[in-house]
Amino acid sequence: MAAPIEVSGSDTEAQPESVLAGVDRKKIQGRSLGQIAWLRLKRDKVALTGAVVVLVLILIAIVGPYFVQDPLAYHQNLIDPTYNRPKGGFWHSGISADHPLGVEPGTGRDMLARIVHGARISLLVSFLATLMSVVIGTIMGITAGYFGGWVDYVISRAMDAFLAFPLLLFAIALVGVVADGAFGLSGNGLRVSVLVVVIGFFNWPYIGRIIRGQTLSLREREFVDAARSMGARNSYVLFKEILPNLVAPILVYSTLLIPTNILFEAALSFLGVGVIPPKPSWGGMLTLAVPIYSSDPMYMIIPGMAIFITVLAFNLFGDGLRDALDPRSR
Amino acid sequence: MFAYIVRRLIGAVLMLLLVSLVTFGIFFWLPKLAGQTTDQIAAGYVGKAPTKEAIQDTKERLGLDEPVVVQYGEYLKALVVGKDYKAGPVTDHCPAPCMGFSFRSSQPVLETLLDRAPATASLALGAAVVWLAGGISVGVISALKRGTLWDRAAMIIALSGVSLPIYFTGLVSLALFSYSIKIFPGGGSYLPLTTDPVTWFQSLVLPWVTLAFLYAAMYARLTRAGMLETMNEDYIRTARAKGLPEKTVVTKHALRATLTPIMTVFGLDLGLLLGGAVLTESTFGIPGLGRLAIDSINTGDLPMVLGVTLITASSIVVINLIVDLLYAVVDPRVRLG
Amino acid sequence: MNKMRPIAVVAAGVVAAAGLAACGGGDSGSSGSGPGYNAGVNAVVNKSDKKGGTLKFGSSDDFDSPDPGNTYYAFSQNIARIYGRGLTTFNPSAGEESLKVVPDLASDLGQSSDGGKTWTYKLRTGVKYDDGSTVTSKDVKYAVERSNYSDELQLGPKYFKQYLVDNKPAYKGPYKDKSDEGLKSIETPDDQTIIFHLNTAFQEFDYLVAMSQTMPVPKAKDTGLKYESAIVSSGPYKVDNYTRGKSMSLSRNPNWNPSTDPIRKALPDKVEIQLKQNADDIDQRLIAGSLDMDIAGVGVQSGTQPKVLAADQKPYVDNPVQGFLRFMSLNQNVKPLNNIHCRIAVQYATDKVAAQTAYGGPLAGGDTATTVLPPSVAGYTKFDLYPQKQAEGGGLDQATLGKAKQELQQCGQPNGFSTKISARSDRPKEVAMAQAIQQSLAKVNIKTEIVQFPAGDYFNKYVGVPKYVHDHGIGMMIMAWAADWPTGYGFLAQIVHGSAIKPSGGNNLAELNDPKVNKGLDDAIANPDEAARLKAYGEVDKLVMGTAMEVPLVYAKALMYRPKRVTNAGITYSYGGMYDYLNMGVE
Amino acid sequence: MAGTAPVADTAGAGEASGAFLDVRDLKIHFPTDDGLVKSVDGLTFQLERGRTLGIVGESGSGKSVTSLGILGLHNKRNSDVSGEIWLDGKELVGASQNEVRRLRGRDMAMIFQDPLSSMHPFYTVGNQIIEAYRVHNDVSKQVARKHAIDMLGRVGIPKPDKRVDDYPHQFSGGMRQRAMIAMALSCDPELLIADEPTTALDVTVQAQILDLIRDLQQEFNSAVIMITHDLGVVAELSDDILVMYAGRCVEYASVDDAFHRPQHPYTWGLLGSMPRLDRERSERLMPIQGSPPSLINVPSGCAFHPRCPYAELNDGKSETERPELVEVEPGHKAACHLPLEKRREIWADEIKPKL
Repeated sequence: MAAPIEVSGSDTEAQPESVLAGVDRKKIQGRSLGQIAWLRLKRDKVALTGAVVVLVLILIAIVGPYFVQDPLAYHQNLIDPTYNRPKGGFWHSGISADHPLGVEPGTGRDMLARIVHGARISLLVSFLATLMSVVIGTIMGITAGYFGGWVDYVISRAMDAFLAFPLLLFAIALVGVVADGAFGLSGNGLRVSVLVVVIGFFNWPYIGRIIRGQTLSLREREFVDAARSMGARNSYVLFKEILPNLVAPILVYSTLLIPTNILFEAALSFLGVGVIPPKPSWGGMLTLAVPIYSSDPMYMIIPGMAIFITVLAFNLFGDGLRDALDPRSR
Repeated sequence: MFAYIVRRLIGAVLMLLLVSLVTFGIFFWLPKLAGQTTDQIAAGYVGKAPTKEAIQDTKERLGLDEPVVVQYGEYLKALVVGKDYKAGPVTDHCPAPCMGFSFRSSQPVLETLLDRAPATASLALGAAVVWLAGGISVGVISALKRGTLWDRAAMIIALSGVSLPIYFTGLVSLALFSYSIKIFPGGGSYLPLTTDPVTWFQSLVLPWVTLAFLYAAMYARLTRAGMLETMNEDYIRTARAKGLPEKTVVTKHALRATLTPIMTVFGLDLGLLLGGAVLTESTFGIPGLGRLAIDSINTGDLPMVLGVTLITASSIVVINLIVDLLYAVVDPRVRLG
Repeated sequence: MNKMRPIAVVAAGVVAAAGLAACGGGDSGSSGSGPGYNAGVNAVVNKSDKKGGTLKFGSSDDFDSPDPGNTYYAFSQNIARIYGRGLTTFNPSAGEESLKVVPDLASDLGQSSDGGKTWTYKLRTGVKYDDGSTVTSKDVKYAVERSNYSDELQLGPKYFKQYLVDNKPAYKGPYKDKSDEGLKSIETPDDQTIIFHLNTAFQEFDYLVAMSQTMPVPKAKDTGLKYESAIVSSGPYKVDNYTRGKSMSLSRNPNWNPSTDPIRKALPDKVEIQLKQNADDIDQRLIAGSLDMDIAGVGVQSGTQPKVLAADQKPYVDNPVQGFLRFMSLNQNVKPLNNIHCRIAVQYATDKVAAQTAYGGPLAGGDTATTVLPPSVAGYTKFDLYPQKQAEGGGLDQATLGKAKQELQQCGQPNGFSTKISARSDRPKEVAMAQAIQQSLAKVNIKTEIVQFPAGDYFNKYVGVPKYVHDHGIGMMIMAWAADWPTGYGFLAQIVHGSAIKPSGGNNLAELNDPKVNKGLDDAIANPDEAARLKAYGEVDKLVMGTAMEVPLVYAKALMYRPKRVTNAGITYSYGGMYDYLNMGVE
Repeated sequence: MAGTAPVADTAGAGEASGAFLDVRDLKIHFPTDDGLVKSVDGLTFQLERGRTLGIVGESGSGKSVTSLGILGLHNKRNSDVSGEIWLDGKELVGASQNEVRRLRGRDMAMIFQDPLSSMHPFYTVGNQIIEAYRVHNDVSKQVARKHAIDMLGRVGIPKPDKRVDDYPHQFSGGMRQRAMIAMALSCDPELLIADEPTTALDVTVQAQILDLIRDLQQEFNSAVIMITHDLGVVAELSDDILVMYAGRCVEYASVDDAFHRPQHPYTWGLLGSMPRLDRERSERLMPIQGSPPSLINVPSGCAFHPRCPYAELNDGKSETERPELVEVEPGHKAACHLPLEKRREIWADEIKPKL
């Protein structure tokens, strides 16, 4: 139920030739979009920094857990029993050579290990959820945009309806409803699946809308007309003509959806429906930090900054990627 | 115009039906799908002595023994004609539109929602003012000063803004401004505007700013991108070619075209927020719809959850309609129909 | 009652020390002696008769219901006494004295006859509701009927239903059974007399009628589930407004007559309760003096702990035992815990200090426990059947672990075994405790998996359902228990008596059904001699520990803050170690 | 052919010449990530009142950039504009933004290619004309409105008093272009630049618009620059033709000379790729081979040499030396290494017969 006429669909409308457009067209000659994007990206220091951080984070998530301590092991000898917070360290964080990021109040679990393991969960859930959103969104978007008519109407209305749902509430409710063993899964396996499904399923309309718009404009392009006039079947046009042209927007919006999903996962964990403790998660750590942040502020700051840095890195990289692939948006 | 509004309202009702159906399905049907029996579900609501009779009574009282479809039908019926509710010696009538009674407190849902709505509205509308003012002005200046240090700094701050979890920003701001430097009252100090305007304002400053920071960051980016695009439009070139001063070009020609699509986004955002800002309300202890929703989910108070969901969806739908009507006013190309 | 000595001595010692340290602390005029750390544990602090002012209460939670007939929460029972008067109530005082039952609406404690099966109470004359009408014994009867027999009011305890003789056919409650007679086992021969007929001899009936369920409700004003927003007051305050999730405000009941009420001082003019407040903020406001009391009574947040233990705040802090036992039940029907040796192995191998630290340490968590009865319950006897020793640098010492291994050997599980530990998912400290136990048990090769369930459904759907426990092989279940009334029977009956095993919602998680235990409890409650009763509770406790089915972990404690301007602040053990709100006032 | 001359030999640098519009060595460069884009690289021409100059060339040859350069519409932040532009004795390149702005719309106006995208969709046509008028004339809204209706009438819009309140999207394509012209002419500009004014229009409408421009020009006695890639339009309307290639002028001539005695192989190419009705249908068009050059790496020597079929006739000079624009006949200039005789020969023998 958005605007009756999509006057705002800037991505879908052909742009009037700008002063530079003619020049751009010439420059592009002889190089593929990928090459140009790479050239542009290489010059974008900020985006590159983001990319490097993202790579490092992915590396940490994959191999990090093999290099850190057991994130569940208690070190209660490091806890001051009277105040129930770590002994010593900067701001009572318990930071020491053995525990570079300090230890958790009450249990003395190593924070570095928990952050590293938390990264794995965070990235795993957000990547899988993004993948799911992208797959559903692309299929729905292409279908709606390409076939038009009532198919488009139904899918578009479905997307509107999805956008009218209070997602966070639904996610919490869903996770709560299937709390204990269902569909042949249990514990964290179930929880991670539910998180992925919930986050992925509720986010597809964002991608779907973009893909639909792109498909709409591609459908009217000459090369598609050409293919169709030569008798190409729908499937051929969809997979050989349209899909390849959607790779760039899909790539860009996936990259930008990942940080959104990281925040979503963290919010769910914060509200107590993320992965089940003791499995470490960043949002879960922030929940535990709420009652104690005034006496042990580092316990709040560390997971908060972990979320922040990760999301920022993905956003910087995604922004850079978009700028590189879509010169207009600069 | 009138026909359009009627058609949109019918569409809205259908949409709300869909939303209620899905919500109902998730809460009443999914648990059964996941293998819970009606007795097990009812056991969650009987209190401390879950005897057989008590469970049976609970099932009957809450209508859980009916098939889900019948329960949904009852729910819709109550919305249209109201509902009687046995509260013991007295029978409570809940007039249409009746959204049922809480499974936990037996309060009429609508009454509770209306009681909570002002807090959420105070939060959402106040924050909206802050973020629109902040986000749009930063976005416009950034677009006009594209590539300058200001632009880069503003955009990095904006990107940071959207990268920070709001509960984290909220906690940090509470720690800084409420507990360390005691400028603002802490969380949970909210009082209704009608009770105590001063406290109302003071208690909402931090939540407004925190919430607005996130959105302002988003809107600054949106505005900047839109502005850059608009400034490349032919009609901007025409405006310049006419010899209009740059200020007129920006404010009269560019800004209006930039803000029109942002209005749609704003409608969606505000609509969602009016249904409850879950994280902000939780962090700052504001007794709004978002907290009600979380509390209700945690206690399995299904009618209440259903109520909040419908209120949120309604506010999105209604605000969208308003935005679309406004859109037609702002953009003459849009014809309602 | 002399069994209370150990805690009293410790507390007194601390009081003396704190008193010295707190010499410069804020002394308030009326009481004449300055407060100090733990001063409120054994004595009412800041005694005063000064009337006026507004008492500001706050809570991070809400009432389950403020309807006296539909509540189970301790703070709710505690606070209901300012707007309602039950037949008896707990003595508004501190420490040991707070365990006494005193007559309230009744002019004296109950007169028992028929060997403790019939209890008669006489109401005071001239007690009026806030609407000016007179309180009669019929209203008390009606209150008990509605709270225990109706389908609608399900939140409160159902002891009366359990112990009163039922009609034939079974009484359906006043909402369905419209007969004038109602429940036949409660007689009201005149407006001042009420007689209860029990199905068994029950010598602690005075404790039962101290529950808010005997606060009178006039039948004509009862609105069932809606009564919580239209409560008729019989106490010194009337409820002007209660909004669920937000607030409750009370003001003086003009029809309350102090001459009918020897125990209430009714000091403040108004009482305001803000509900569902941010827990952290409550603490900040307590310290700042803008809030007078956190009525949930579970102590300050761990983040506030260092602040309130600082020298300038410590004199305003009490650290009482809360009457809670946190423990782990070992289900005797889950293999291999059906073998007592395996259970004893767990008793030895469970590192209680680790559990204590995980729960918040000795101040906010509690003292390590060796008995089922906590020290604040009448009948507590100190003993330790499975003594543990800590190794230097933490963890159990080799001797203790050796004993555990030995028991495993005898159990036929020399290489340890595997089972599950349950905890409530929305109680992170309980989960942390489960992990601490998991790690300590792992040292003797008892491998455990932690399973978590939401607190709201813990007993009704999961660990309180024996079938579920057996089917899922949950051998160890962490829970906490506090007495519904502060005697050994009130504490033990629901968790160790065989009759407490229920198909759902039971609290006897171990499924302990030992004839000796059952008989010990049954005999004790029928015994009119209080001293003998109390002694028997200690014996039952030893029997229970002998079965090794319950692993006591900590006697819960909390750091309670009593702001400077609050008068008559004393810890009552009868409501779980929180302050008694009955006579609280402000300077 | 007096009145327009391609070379600024009448006045020294920094001095006003007698010409109404005098563009001298105009360079418009855009620094980009990939290098410096030399969109216009040393363009010189003059134009008098009442006359029309047609600028032709392929896309990207610098036509539009030149016109926007004259109007001062290039953003100083992403472009380097150098050289001189004299309009009625005032130099524009070095003038302040504000001065140039004051001239825009009043002394010089522009008609854009796509009238739909060039008009603001949210404001009525009347509003936009009123705005253009009022920014330069201190008059009340009513007066400006009357003027707008008047202008709309003059450009041939029926019922102008009604249509004045219509939005651009309510106009047909031709109407919109008329409205655009009305807007451009609302302040009686002395210089009118029309950037492909008919490209987006139907052929029948095209002719009407061209007629309109010509009529109005006569009425207002304006100088007109007609930018197009359509030689037909130029033939129709212009007095002189300036052929641009890679940001430079390669040939400058009167319409007659340009069509009948062109001197530059590129002009030949353009003529060859123009479809003509008077030609036999069996003959094929003769498009120019290759594609327009990169403006970042402009080919060395003659920028046209990679595409020029006669480049090898110059002993390698084409690749190394840039040919200067030389007056070959009075009022006719060309920049080509080919000897004049050879050019005339090729034109007469090879090109002309095929056209």
